[in-house]
Amino acid sequence: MDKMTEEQYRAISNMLRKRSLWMLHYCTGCGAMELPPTMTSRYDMERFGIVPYVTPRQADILLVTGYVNVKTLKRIITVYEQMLDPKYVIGFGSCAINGGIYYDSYSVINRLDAYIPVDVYIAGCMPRPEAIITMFKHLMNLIDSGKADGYKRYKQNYEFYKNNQRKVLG
Amino acid sequence: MVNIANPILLIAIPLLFAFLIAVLAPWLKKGVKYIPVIAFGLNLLVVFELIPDVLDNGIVIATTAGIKPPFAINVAVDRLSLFLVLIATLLGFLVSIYNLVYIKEEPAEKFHILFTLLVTGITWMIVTGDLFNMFVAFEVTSISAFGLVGFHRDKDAAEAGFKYLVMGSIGASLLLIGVVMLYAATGTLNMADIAEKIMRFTFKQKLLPYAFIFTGLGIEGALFPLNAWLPDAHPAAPSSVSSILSGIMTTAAIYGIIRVTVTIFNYYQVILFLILFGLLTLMFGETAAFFQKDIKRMLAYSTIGQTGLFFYAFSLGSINGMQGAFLQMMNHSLAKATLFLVVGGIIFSVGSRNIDDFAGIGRKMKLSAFLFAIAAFSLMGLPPFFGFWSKLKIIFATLERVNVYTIAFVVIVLFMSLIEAAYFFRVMQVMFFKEAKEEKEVREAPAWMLIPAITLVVIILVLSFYPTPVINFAHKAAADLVGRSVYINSVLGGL
Amino acid sequence: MVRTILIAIGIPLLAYGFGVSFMMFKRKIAARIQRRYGPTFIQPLIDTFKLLSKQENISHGIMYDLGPILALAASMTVIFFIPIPGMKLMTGSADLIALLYIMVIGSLVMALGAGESANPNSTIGIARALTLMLGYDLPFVIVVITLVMKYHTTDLYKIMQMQTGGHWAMWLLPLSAIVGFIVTYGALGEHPFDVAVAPHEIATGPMAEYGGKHLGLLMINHAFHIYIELALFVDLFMGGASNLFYFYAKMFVIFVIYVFFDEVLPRFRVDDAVRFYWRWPTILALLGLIIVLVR
Amino acid sequence: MDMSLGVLLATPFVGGILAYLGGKIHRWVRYTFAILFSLLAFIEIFFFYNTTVGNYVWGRLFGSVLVLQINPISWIFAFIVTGISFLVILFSINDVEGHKGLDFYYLELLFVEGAMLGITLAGDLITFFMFWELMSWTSYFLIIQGGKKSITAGYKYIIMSVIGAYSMFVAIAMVFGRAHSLVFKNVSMLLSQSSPAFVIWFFVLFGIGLFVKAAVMPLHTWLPDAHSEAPSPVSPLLSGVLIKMGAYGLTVLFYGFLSVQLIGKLAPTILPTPLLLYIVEWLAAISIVLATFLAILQEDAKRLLAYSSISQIGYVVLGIAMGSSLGIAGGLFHALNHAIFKSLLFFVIGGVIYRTGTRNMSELGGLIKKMPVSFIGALFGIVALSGVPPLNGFVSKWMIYEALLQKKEVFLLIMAFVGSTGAFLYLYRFIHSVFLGQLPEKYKDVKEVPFLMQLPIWILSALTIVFGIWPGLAMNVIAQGEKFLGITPIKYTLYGFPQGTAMSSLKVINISSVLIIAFIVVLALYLMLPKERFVSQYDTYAAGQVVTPETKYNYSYGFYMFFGRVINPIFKWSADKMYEAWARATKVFGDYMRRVYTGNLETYSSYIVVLITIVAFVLLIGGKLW
Repeated sequence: MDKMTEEQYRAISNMLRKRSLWMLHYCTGCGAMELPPTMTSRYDMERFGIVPYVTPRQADILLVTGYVNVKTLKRIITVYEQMLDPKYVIGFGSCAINGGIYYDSYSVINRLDAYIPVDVYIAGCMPRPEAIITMFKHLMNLIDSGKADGYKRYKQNYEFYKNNQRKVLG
Repeated sequence: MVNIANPILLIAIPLLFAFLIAVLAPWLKKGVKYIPVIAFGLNLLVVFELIPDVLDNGIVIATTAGIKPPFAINVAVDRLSLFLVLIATLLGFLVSIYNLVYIKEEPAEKFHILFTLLVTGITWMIVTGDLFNMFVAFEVTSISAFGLVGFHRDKDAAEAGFKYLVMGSIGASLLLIGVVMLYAATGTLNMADIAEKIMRFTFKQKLLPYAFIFTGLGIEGALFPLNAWLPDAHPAAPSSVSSILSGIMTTAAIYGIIRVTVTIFNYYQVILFLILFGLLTLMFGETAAFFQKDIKRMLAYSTIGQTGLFFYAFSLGSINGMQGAFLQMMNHSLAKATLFLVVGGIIFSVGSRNIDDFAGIGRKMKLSAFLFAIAAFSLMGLPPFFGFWSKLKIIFATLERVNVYTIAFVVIVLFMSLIEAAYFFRVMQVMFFKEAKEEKEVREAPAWMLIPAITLVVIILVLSFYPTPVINFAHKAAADLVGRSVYINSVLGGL
Repeated sequence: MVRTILIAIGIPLLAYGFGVSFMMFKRKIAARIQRRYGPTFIQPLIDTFKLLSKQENISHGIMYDLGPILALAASMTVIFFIPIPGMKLMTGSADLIALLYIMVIGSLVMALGAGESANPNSTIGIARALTLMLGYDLPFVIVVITLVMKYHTTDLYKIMQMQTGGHWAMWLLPLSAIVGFIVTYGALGEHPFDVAVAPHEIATGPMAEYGGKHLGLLMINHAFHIYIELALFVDLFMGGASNLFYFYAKMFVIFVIYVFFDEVLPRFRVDDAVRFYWRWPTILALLGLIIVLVR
Repeated sequence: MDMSLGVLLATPFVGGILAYLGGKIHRWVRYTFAILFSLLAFIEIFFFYNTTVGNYVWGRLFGSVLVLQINPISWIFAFIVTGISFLVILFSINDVEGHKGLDFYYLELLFVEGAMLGITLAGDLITFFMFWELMSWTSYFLIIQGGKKSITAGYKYIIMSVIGAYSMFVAIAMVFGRAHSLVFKNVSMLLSQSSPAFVIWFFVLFGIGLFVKAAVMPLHTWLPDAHSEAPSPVSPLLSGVLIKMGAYGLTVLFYGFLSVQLIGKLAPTILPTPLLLYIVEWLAAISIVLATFLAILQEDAKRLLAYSSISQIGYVVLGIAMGSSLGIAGGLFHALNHAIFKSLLFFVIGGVIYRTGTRNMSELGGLIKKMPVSFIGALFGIVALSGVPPLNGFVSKWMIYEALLQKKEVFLLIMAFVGSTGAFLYLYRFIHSVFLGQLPEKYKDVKEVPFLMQLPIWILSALTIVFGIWPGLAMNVIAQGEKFLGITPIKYTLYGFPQGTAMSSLKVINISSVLIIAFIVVLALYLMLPKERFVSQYDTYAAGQVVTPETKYNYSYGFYMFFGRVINPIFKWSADKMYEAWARATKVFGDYMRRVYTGNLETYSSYIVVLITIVAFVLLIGGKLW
């Protein structure tokens, strides 16, 4: 009997997490410009319960918008570790996927996934608000089905991530 | 046991011993310093014999050469003069013990002669019943004081001594002119007789002799414009002498003024004018003392201030006022004498008179610092100590009639005692709460120098915690003083 | 006995319901003003429960945990001292003056908790909140005194009784009502006066380090806080209500006006807010007081 | 055994002397004597609970008899004196361990306690004044033991309190001039028959002495220096007890010598309270508001608490000067409460100074982890002082507000309330900069204060709760006191006040019980939710920046700088500058007077001649200058 309530509890909590995603207003690269239109009246992401919050303690989603160089990576890792557990990371644009146009520069990180677990990527050299909205819909489906488990992966192979980070940050 | 309760002995014994010092000096050499101690010891016995007689019948009269008073020179000791004689002989005895150790320089026997003469002069001035005798006693005291002030033979001692000599002699001559005028007018020299005869004169005729006598005695009694010599003389004199000078000599001169104003001239209208003198002396004395860096000059100015205070209390005119004056006299004499003795000891060890060099004395010379503190507290009028009762009495006496003047007087008196507390506190802060700068080896004062100070402090403490007998005694003394007819009849008729 | 238990459970739930509904309306109306749809109707509920069900929580010390707990407890106690239409609750044991002090416990304890979170943003936030409180307390006290002088009692229930049947304090003491409105505005911490929680300047002030279940408790506390401020305003100036519906309607009308101001005005600087409160509202309140005293 | 007042009064003095002598023998002999005798005094007080012992004659002076007495009002203040002094002695055993001159310190501590006990037991004005001056001197000696800066602070303290004492002395002398016996009953009889001008003179002069000691606004400038520079165990004695003597004096002056009707007769009573009392109320209200604003802007913890003492004693004086029975009860109860929580706060900051060595608030921080007991003490202290319900500050402030409302003195209520809201600001500032926030590197290994210093903190915190939840305990003594003073005592219950006394009833127990139940409910909800893990103070939001021990990531200097910009124009004119100007003026005047002694002989002899002419001239016109 308790397994059933266990099941129901997980379903409800996934539904809650899906319907109220709090976005950490933390913008690294050029992608941050895309967020104001999604927030304001034209695309209005608040319909889905997504609200920009300021401190990592309160936020659920970490938006890594744009290129990530070594100095920013140190900040991103600190912020990521300060966020509370069911947390998701979204890589914005091609720079997060493979370094984008700065792939061969000495300071840019090519694969963000090696350092912190990324749940969803959005392709495009700064995706438009429509792409962001569809990404949010996709993320909500992942949460609902329980597959968005980046934070669990970070905890399981913590050593792997730490070695990569140490390799870069020294 | 032969009855030694005769006031004349008070003068005779010390004179005899002073003469003995001069005679025995070649043989006894160092032993000479013990003679004053014996002299004043005997004097003290005589005073103790006198106390019961005076307490019983109010006044003790003794005449020389056995003939009737108007012609013979008589000696009268009533309650007030007993009060002062007791203090004088006590101080004389204790300071002579202090001198055993304190006086090291060469002309020791000259010092001891002058010292004995000084104290005898003071007792004589207090005890005498004859105006001319008062002048002679005044002369003896002044001259011996001039000598003692200049005893140290350095530059400022000589200058202070000379200044004191000039001022003192002017005073003495004024006093002589006054006495002569009175003799010419009344034909007698006996105080009681003059007091009786002077009644017939009008206010104006009594004016000039009083003015001269008042100024003459005022110079010695450190009243406002006349006391310019005191701030130089007292610091220059050796500490033991300055404790006698501050302690009892100025008080004796003020006693002279009191005796003259009240008993002889019965000048009640003038008394209110004297308040002005008292207050001015108080103000100038205390404010000047606040700015002094040298401890002995500060104590000298404080003597001026305190003399001003009890002269003001006397000139209030009421019995309570005079009672407050006598209590303050006693408090000041005892406390100031202790202060000078203790400071003498400190200067003796520290070597400098500047207050800032006294840092850390509280730790090193524990006993003298403690004695200094108790004497200073009593002088300031801290609650449990004797000074508090006398200050209480003076203020209560002032405010018997509440009008604008009396409130102004009280405000001045309290503000001045606040300043006094301030500058005594500054010294104590330096002494107790400042760390000594360099680790100079400072020994405690020698035992013989501390014993007099300790006895005086013990007396102060006894008076602080059980003041009632002294207060009642002062009250009766004030009543006798105001009732001058008692004095006159007993001297003239009583024999 | 059963009735008291019912009340003891019912009143906080009722108050929470009122408070949450106002929070919902606020987000909906604010969105509508900005010409967008705004979140679903029960978004605050979802947010609160999401926070409560966070798997991982952090804490900076015992006082950090006690902060939100005691704040919520204090808000719940205050609710029992504000009369509900039809029920006197416990106003007998604490009158208006005592109520002013009980309302302060919540913010004081919250301040202690936020202080423990070792983050300068929260300290600045609390310093600003307390200064603002000192600012709006002056006119608020004058208004309270005017009411007490008019109705000769400090018992909230009696003040409410005397205003039923149309003659509200709003019409009799218009000046004091205006000042009461402005002060409640500041006490609510709505936008122009949200100097304490300014997200742009000091990262949501005291709540900078609070996350997960602590933030959930604080959201519930915020709902109670809205209910308390509005209920107090309605009781003092609009004479409470005969039944719950009128009570809710009055509170809703007041709250909607706040939301309109909220979206339009820019935020005050802290000392300007204090100067603002000590200038016009205080003068108006003093005028109201003198009128009452003279009459 | 029949305990006479003399024995009670003598205990502290005897204890002081024995402690001094004991100290010569061995450290612990001194401590045992000090603790023993202060505890003995505290126990002896309970022999006189609710009894009124009449005139116990202990001396006779200038025709007036010196008398001791005790009544419920003086019992309250005697209880405060002995209680707090006992705790101070307990606290100072560890705190001043290393200093020099400890025997003298303990002698003075017990002498101050004795002097203050003497004031409360005094039955006539001479004894009152004698112990009053003794208190000033002995507390002066205590203050200047606190290091170099405390000497100037002590100097300023003694000058101002002596000026106050002398103004009181003049008042006493005026009365002595009229009625030769200074026992309190005769004094009140005399004052009731004498002319209004005389009574006003007496009221003002006697009042000035009391206002200096009770630090009412214009005469308060000595308090911040004296309390902050004094050694840490002495500050609680100063601000907890010493300023209450001013309050006791005011109660005796307003209701012992004069009575509300008599003061009313002095001036037209268009106002709710007699004119003289109304002025006193306004002074107290002004000192509440200004002292709170000053406290908000302070950087030094002890100065902050000192200014807060001025504003809290303002409440006490406001309460006492009100004249209505509820107001007086509120004032007296607040005096008791203030003694408790203010000493608690000073003990806490004393412990912090004992451990960290500094009291500058911007250097401290985060001590909650290292000194939990002191934090709890500080928490109880600030909650009580700010008047928040469950603790004792609330009841007395509430009584004062209700009394002000009853008498319709509206503007005073506004100032009192603003003062109490301002209290939240500086109290939060105090506890935040010392206990919360980031723990600086150099205080990493700070330990908790030793047990003997924790004991006073525990006892006083317990007392704040006891008097907070059961105000009735203190009320029955205060009601007895009011009956003694001839004022209709207030009706009270154990938990608060019934309908009649104040504008409406108060039951403190309800507030606290609801609060506790709600706390339990929320705590249960909190514990059900997922566990939380503790995080170090460096793992905090700094926009991604990694916080290390070197970065001073703390907001504590100029805590209310922005509020300062609003209220700084008020403080351009300060009483302190005025007093310094006066001091300079007297020094310059003194300098001129010194010029009289020029030093050369000719001027001196010219003085003599001048004098003779003056004397002669005056005598000519008959000697009657006035």
